[in-house]
Amino acid sequence: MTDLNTILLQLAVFIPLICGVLLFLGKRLEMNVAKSIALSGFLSPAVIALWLWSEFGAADKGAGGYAFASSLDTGLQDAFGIALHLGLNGIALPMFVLAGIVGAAAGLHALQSRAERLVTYLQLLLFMLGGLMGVFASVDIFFFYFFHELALIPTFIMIGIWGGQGRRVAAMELTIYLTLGAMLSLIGLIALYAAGGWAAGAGFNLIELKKQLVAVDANTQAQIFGLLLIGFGILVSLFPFHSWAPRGYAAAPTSAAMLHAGVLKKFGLYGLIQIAAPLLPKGVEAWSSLIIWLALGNLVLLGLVTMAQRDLKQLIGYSSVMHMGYCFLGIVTMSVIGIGGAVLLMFAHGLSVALMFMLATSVYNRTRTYDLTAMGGLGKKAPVLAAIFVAGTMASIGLPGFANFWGEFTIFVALWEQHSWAVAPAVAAVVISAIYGLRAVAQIFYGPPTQALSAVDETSPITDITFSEKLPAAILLVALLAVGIWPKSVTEPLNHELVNQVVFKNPVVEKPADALAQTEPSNVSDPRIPSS
Amino acid sequence: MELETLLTAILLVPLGSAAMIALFLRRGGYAAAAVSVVAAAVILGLSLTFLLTWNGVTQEVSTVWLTLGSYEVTMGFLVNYQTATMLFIVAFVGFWIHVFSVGYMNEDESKGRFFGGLSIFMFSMLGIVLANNLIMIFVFWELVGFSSYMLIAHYWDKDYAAAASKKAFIVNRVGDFGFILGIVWTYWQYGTTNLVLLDAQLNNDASTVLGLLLACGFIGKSAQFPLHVWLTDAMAGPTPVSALIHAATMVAAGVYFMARIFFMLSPETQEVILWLCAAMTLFAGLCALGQTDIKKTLAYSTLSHLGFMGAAIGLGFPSLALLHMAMHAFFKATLFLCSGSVIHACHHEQDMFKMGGLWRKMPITTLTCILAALSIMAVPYFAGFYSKDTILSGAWLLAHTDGRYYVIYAILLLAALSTALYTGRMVWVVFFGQSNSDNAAHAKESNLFMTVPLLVLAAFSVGAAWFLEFDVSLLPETVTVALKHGYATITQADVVHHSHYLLLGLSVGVMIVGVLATFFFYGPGASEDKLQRRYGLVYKILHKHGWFDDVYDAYVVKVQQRVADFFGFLDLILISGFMVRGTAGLAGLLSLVTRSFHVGSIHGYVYWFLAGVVIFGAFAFHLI
Amino acid sequence: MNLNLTPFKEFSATNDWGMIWPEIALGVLALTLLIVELFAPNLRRRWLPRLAILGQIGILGALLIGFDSFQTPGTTLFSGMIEQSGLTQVMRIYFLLGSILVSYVGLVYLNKQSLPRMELFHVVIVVSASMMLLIQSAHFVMLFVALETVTIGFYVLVGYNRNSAFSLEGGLKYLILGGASSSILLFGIVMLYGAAGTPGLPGASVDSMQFSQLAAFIQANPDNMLVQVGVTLVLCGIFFKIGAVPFQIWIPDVYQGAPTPVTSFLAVSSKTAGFIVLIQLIRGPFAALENLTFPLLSAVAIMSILFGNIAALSQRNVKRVMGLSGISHAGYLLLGVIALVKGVTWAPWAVVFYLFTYMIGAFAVFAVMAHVAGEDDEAQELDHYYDLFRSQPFLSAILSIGLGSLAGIPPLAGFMGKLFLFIAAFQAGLIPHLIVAIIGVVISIYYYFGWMREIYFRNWQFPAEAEANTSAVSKRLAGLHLGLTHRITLAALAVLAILLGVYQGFLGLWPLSF
Amino acid sequence: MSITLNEFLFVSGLLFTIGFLGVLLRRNTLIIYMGLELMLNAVNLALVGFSRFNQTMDGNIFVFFIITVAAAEVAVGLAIIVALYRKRQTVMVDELNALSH
Repeated sequence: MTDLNTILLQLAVFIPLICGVLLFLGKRLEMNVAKSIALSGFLSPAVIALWLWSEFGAADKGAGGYAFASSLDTGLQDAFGIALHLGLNGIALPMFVLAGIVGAAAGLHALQSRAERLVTYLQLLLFMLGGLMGVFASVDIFFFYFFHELALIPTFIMIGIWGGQGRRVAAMELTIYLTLGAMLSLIGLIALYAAGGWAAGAGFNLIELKKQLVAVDANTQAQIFGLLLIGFGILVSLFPFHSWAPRGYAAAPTSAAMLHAGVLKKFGLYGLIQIAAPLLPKGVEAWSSLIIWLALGNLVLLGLVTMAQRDLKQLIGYSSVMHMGYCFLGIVTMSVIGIGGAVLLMFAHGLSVALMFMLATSVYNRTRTYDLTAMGGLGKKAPVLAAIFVAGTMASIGLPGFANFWGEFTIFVALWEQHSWAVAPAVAAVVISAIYGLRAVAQIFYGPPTQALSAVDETSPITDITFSEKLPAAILLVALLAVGIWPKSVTEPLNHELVNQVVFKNPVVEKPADALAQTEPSNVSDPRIPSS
Repeated sequence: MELETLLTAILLVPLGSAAMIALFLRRGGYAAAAVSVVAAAVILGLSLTFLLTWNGVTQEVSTVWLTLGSYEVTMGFLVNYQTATMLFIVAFVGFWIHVFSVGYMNEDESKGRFFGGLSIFMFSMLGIVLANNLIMIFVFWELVGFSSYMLIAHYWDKDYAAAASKKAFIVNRVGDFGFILGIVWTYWQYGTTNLVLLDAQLNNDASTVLGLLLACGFIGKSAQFPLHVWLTDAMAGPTPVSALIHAATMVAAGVYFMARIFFMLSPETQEVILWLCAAMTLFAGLCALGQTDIKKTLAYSTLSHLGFMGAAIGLGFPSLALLHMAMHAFFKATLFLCSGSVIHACHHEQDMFKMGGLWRKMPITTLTCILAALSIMAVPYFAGFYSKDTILSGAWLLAHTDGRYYVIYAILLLAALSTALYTGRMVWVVFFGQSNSDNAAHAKESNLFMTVPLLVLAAFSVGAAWFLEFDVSLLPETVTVALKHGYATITQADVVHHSHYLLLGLSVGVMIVGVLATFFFYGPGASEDKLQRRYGLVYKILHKHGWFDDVYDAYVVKVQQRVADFFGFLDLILISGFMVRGTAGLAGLLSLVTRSFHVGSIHGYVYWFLAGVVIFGAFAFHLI
Repeated sequence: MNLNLTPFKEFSATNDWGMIWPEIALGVLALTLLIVELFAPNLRRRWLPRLAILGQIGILGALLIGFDSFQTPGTTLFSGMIEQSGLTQVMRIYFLLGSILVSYVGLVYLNKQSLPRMELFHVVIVVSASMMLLIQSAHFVMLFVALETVTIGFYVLVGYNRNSAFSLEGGLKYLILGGASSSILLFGIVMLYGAAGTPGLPGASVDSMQFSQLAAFIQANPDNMLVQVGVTLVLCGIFFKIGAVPFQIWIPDVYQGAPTPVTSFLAVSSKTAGFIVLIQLIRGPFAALENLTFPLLSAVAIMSILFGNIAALSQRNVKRVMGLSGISHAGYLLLGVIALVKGVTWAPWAVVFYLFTYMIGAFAVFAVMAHVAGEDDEAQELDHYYDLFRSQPFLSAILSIGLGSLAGIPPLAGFMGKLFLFIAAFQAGLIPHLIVAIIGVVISIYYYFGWMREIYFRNWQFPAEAEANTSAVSKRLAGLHLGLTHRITLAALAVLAILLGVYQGFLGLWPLSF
Repeated sequence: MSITLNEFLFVSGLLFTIGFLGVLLRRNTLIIYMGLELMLNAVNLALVGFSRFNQTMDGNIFVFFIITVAAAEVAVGLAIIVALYRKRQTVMVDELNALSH
């Protein structure tokens, strides 16, 4: 079975790209043919990802705990030790699945959208998706970077052509800013290669590098990690490098925003967790205090900034930026708990933020505005949309039952061990997010319908959420709930992988022996009998 | 049936019904109602089977839910007398309120949302009741918050409902802030969040701060000072919701939680809780006099009685708190449902002074309401008497070891007086005298769906506590033993025993005073609030209950939002403006400079060559 | 009387004409073209350009067939005038490919012009041939002559469009500045010659302009003042060729003035020739002068990267943009050379790879430019590219790929080029240089993508308004129809750009050091 | 007195500088062009000098190459200048700045 799965993994990366290339036949194709090609391109990765998820437990893990491993020489194997080396480990698996699910949702949404030059739109989206699948499937840190850039560029064009207002500036800012981050992280990766890969011949292969880089001294580690931190930090919109995100997302077309904010943005965190943290533990130590402060900046300062937003998309954009702070806090702990929580939250956040961006568009299509102060009373017209929106909001503010909660809570637990002081502000952010989330819900859906809304309703009667919107929303919601109710599904492979990585601390708190017997008295009687 | 499966079934039935309604019966109307009610009935049945078969031994079952390294989250059930009591209350009261809702919501077009919400609420509440560790409690705690958010916002096209729901959720979140910290700390302090293991580990060495952090959850959920602002607004929801959530069960969850983790509360923690809650009993009790809205009055009375329970916790009698919670659940539910029946009959007229003389038109409601009123006023042999008076006696009892508790006793006594005052006021004004509006004039008795629950619950608010003194009890000894024990601890204590009549006299005295005072002051079927007319200032203070809401709103609008806007401004100016655009602008400026170098004349260019040759030559000559 | 021929025999012993057959073949081809045009003028319009291109392709094919793998051992020919190595073999292919592509662009260009056709191809071929000789030369005389042939050829080419004042002015500027630079270079050569020939000094040789001899001499006495100055001046001359600060200042004007094919020729082949010569010198005679060359090259590299990118930001003329960005590319390439100075032996490989990717990317852009430019070759403002995506999706796709490759975006070839250069630079420990390079790359994104922005992003405006605003250029572009040959050629460039980016297998046999 | 290498070099350096300054300062393109030629000839002089004092011939031979190349350069250069004069009716460099910025 493993052989088949290995091939399936490769297919999951290549099918979208191939479908994208096929669409170059563009004008010659029937619209329906093109659409069905695109559809298969969007759905197959998701299906394969879910299948591999189910298979993962049984699959035999090769070197470095990677299953379904395969290697493909692109001609640089001998010279630089670069090869298209695909595989999934416990950390990569959830992100891979995430990419698949969000990709399917975004694709379905795009297929139903009435964008001009739809084929090109789908094409770019497919390239983006292929890149994303590749990012999380590649073991070779060069291709890890390569696929990220491959996914990044379509965003620029998509924002530019199909974007909303302010797209020209936003697209430029986003691309330049992200290129800066990417270049920095590229230099960081080269530094890793130079430190362990070149001399020792590990090349860019992550597994080999893990073996080689143990020797590197703390100082070098700190320098390299610094590069990677800032580089990846920019990509994850770590405070204060966040300003590209809200404006970019506000301008981006829905599907692009879903994929970018949902998945592509996690690239940086994934890089830190999968590459930087295991390879450079001393580096993490050296930078930990700074990371904590910046992450708190994300959570508290940007949380307040989010509260100040009047524009729905800006609000969602800022909130997605804000929640990244939790992941950084998780990484800082360098413990199995924290990293696990971070990955869990990345998975959940990816789903929820994609959902929110999609719903924001659905709201816009009905209210014809993103200005929260101009909205109100949509709930009467579109109850189901309202319900889904509330669900999405609750997910993103960490209501138990949705996956986000487990991520956030686990991170709090992990953070307490060494940096107890930081937990309080981090938890305060939970309150903040509740405030702006519920306010947005109330402003959009509750209260009596505003004149503006009624006016729109007269010109074009406002309908409730349509099937084309409902389907992707349902996919994302189901995923959120499933993991929220049964978090084991993600944490089991994750835990297995993390525990095997020695660099991650596994703090043991002495558990009291089971003491059921003695509990009788104190539970039945009240302790304070006065001694009169 | 085997314990684990039974409890799991109890927990999952409401979830199932909620899911079913959400998926298929959104427009389901009565079908949805039926599903939800049937679910409630099943819960009640299963709970009773469990209670009747339970052998009284504390039992625990748990399963691992999430593992990361050494850190495990487990989900499980812990069954002891508290669980049993609470389970009965929730299942029983819950069921009857479901039934009542069917009648009350008969004109509402979005029954699906409402009954789905009720089921979700039952699910979350039962989760709290059964949970065996803090994390699981927190999970369902949040869900309770969410379902109350949903139900308060039932009339979501009304601004006040929207605001109230938002407020309720956020204020609870503020409480959870401490709660989360408490849980995390507990985990690292004791290596587990499992109640049983914790109990085994702690022997009276609980940390005060930790206790206070956990108590934040209670303060938020049970609406104690300073987080009580949400409860009165929460009356924006339909009356059955108010009855179920904001009187009988949800707010009681806080008390239940405190009783559950009582062993984690150090004496200092209890002291804090005691004074907070004691103050709340009196304060809220008086504020109730400042309300003309019948539901608001009851809401404040709830606050006041939650204060009583909290005081019991603070005094160190968790089982007593539990007892009062149970009794309060019965009579407060009755009162709320009565108000609901009245409001429903008066076409959603909520102002007491526009009602009056309803006893002729709605006898059953009147009767039940009066019974519940007697019970809440703690008339001897009524349910309220056993719980509430015993709390007073408890304060008295402790006062003998420490004088400060006389103050507490006094406060509680005055609170009891206030109870008599606002209850009396309500009964006189609403049910007796002449009707003061056509709505009231044309009111008629509600249908069976509403009256039957009223009768049942009224019966319980009369006799629910008899098992403490006499040998009549629905539930087997195994369930009630602890309550009895707790009750006995106070009443048998000789200090109390000696001054038995004194105490009795005092409390009955204030009650009678209260009732008569209201009769003569307001008079039956008054059409306006005399207090308001005569002592406007006092009334205003009570009405605004000390301007807490205004302070809250002022904070939200003036402080919080302005701080947010300020940071938003900084973000715009400093980071996106100065940092990012500034850099870009600099590059552009340099670009213009370089552009000006290309003058176009050959001479201009040859100078570059000269410069290049000279500089490099100089470098070669080691001049630079 | 019998005169003794033995010295001549010895002298010509190493004259292996077969080893430079490609250059000879090109020369022959060039002459053939002239003759054919002379005697069959009626062919000229359609067939001669094709003949030129096909002839070159034929030579390229022959070259590839007879292509012994890259590690040809360094063989010295013509008594030390020429030295062939793996590097020169590869670069032959490069220049041949370059001249073919230039001829293609010329084809496109001339179709719209009323200009003599044949001379362009003639000169281009000759110049390419002499470039091949230039990079093979192992003797300063050879180097100078080949260099001047190239330069003079370029004088002609830049001023080729004699109907246009711009072209002529560009020609004049290139003429004067080129002349100045070559005399500077020459002066440097003379100094080296003089120094290395001084009988008294250790390692002095009679044949002191021969690279190996010179290398030996400089090895013997590296801090001879004359040598230092001479080397500096020679480097200055080469900086002019590769267009590095401070000898870059002529570039925008000349590029703008020159006809599009010539611009591309300047931008690609001429620059490359300069770099290969630089590498030959750095590896050969100047090896011992790290103390001098390292700081010199570093300063030049850093300045070039910053100047080129920053200056390109505010340009609206696409040729100027290409020229200025070319300066920055020279800067990146210099990183590779510096790495070589620092002893990273495989750095030349990285440089060559980058040059190849640069050629592909640049020609993709220039070819599209030639198509867009129009009759008078005037449509060169960014505004003329507004909304190209709607009128010419194919061209805009090619252009985007070209620009992306130049900007160094995966999966395009340019990215791999930058990657290898950066790895080499990192191994040489050039961290400051790398930081500057990153800044440069980030800035460059602005103008490369700014160009794409013109192509793709449409300012929203009312349909009527839009109708009014469509310029004559875009109207013409909407009508422009591309023949199959054009499509194939352009597509080939694009495919090559992608292929080289994702799969370097067919380069696998390149040893990391030639 | 005997002429040493330094004299040769001094004179050639002087010529080179004059030529460069001519390029730098004169406005007339033709004069500038003469300056260029002067620079080349300065180089020639230096070559001859070196060749003489180094007792090697290739300096002298190089001179011939340079002269040839210079001739070719002049041919092309003058052609361009003439064509430019036809177009612009001027050969003054400071008027020849149509291409700038």
